Amino acid sequence: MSKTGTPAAPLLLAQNVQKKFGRRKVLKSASLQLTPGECVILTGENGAGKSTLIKILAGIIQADAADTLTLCGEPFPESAAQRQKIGLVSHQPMLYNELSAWENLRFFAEIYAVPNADERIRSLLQRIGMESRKDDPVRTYSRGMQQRVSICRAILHDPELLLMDEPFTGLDTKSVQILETMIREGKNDQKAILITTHDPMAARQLATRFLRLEKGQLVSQEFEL
Amino acid sequence: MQSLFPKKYLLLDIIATILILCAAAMVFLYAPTETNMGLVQKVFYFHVAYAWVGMLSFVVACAFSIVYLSKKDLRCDLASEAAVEIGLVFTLLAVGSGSIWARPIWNTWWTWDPRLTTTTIMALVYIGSMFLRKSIDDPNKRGRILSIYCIIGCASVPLTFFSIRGYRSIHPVVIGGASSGMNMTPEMLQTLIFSVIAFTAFYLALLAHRYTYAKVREDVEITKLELEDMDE
Amino acid sequence: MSEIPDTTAYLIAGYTLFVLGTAAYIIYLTVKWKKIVRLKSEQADLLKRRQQH
Amino acid sequence: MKLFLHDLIALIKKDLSIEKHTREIFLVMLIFALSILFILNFALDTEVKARSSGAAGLIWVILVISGQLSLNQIMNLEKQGNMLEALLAAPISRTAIYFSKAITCFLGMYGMALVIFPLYSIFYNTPLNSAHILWISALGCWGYAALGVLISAMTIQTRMRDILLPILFFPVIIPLIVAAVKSTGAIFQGETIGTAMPWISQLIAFNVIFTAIGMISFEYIVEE
Repeated sequence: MSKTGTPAAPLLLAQNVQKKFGRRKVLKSASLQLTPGECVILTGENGAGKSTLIKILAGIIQADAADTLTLCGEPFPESAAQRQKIGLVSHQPMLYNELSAWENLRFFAEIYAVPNADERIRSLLQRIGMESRKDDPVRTYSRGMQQRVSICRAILHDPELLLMDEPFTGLDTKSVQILETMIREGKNDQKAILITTHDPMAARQLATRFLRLEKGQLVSQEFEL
Repeated sequence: MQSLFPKKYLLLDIIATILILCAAAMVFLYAPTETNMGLVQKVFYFHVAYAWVGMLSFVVACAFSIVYLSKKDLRCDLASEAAVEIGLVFTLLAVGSGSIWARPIWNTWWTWDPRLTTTTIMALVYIGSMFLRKSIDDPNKRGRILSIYCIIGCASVPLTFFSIRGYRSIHPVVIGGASSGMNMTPEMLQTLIFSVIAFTAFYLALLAHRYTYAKVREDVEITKLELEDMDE
Repeated sequence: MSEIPDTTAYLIAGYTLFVLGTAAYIIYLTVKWKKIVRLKSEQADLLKRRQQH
Repeated sequence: MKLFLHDLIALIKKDLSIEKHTREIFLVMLIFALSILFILNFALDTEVKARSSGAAGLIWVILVISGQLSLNQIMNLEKQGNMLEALLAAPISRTAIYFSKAITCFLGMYGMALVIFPLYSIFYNTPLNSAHILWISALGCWGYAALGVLISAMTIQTRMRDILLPILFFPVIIPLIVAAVKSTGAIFQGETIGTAMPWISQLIAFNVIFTAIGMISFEYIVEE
């Protein structure tokens, strides 16, 4: 967490987050700070607790204990309104298989209260080249297509914090390009992005900082770029 | 710790055994034989004691569940697990002895009497919760889900009793009160109360042992994980 | 005085049920207790040997 | 409060549109109920089926057993794509999720009840003879759905999944079923609301209790 004098107030501040998963203390004391416009790559072996950390930051699960856990200054996961500012992409597409891309995005637009949702969805679908398939059920899509729609779902409500849990797994090249352009755009509009992956090579050129999760602690990692 | 039983609770065990032996002595020697039921009436004392412990254990399990939900202390979940298991054993024995006692008096093995039906439904809830406990691995989730199911059971069983009480009832027996047409002489009442106390002590001893067993089993699981970590 | 019905058979049945039921549960508990104590001591040895390396 | 309602409606619309696409829950439940109706027809002599109290009991048995299918299915929708986490990550309250599931299940159950009640009276010409049946069966279905969704949220996270639901659910739903059967039976016998009131008040009380327990504890069950 090298503080190279970044003037902007930290969007997300997490200190000494602890979480026991089953009987194993997955997160011993994870501390993390994200400022707008930053793209942090978090690596670590499978089962090191990357997904658990992402779920805690997304408000899905509660940490056992944490000194501070604030989003835009306010204390975090309790209030539902806070989750409005977070977009989540997980290696599972998190879409309803029986519904079509359009219906899925319509549903999420409604619960995230996205203004003039229809144009927003149409423009996003065009950008990921899914305009033609928008009314087929998601289960008929390929993995890459599902992940693209899932990315749209995550940025639909223009979140300030974008959490991505191993988004690159199983993607075709076109989807990888789309994902990278989305990340680049996110960085430009001053979003904070946290990407977890077990393959540190992925999206290296996008990253501003690298972290590694070892023995339940976050260690900053300098890569020779 | 090779002992047959954890030393800590030896005193409790001894007291419980003594009390039970006295209770048995009272039942067979002190309490008079009931006139119109004959000797089988003596089953009544232990039957009520077992049924009482079954119900008490259900309430104890529910109490531990509430404490677990508020304090998230895994030990309460283990205690609740112990209480449920012991409660089930006592309830089944109570129902069994109840039907044996009922056989000569109403010459049916089973009566749809509200109290008996509710106790059996309580046993079903016990068994259900034990199945639930076995099929969840993560201790935190298991504790949370089991506590809630235990509280639901604790709410539902008395409701069952009220809803079926208006339904059909042969013997309006209230726990410890006058039994169906059986006049309770003072000696009988004393024997009854004494055996209820004796079995409550026995229950506490069993609960302590079963809880210790659950605690040691949990420690074994945790050290298993530590050993795994050391291998890396 | 009406003759007291002879229901001793049921009395014996009732109390054997109590004794056998409770005894069975206690035995069940001791067996499980012994198993877990043995497992724990095996683990303790494993732990000690592991720490010596 | 408007936001809660807004989320609730969105969630219910989603569940119903999934149901519209797959037509799974409702049709399967209905056919299952009809087959039980026929089995019971051969299993029991006509005298029991025709008598009004027998009729009420049989109808509720059919509803209870076939309702269990919809309980499993409703939570399964979320479990497939790990959608429960998507809903937990959304800015909606967990109670909204609970109520949406309970209402969807209630709609399925009530729809089935609206089919089974008249069908039963046609088959065994037992008189329905009062519109009170509509709201009494609605109460019964709501209590069933409110507690059922809660138990289903528990069992969906276990290894044994569908098998565990009946073992856990039926013992605790007994008070509600007794009250429902008694109230419906009283109405079938043509008694006025006044005389059936003790049972109906019990039915209402159970509804309130189970819904309250559901609202409070759903959050604990679904969060990791």
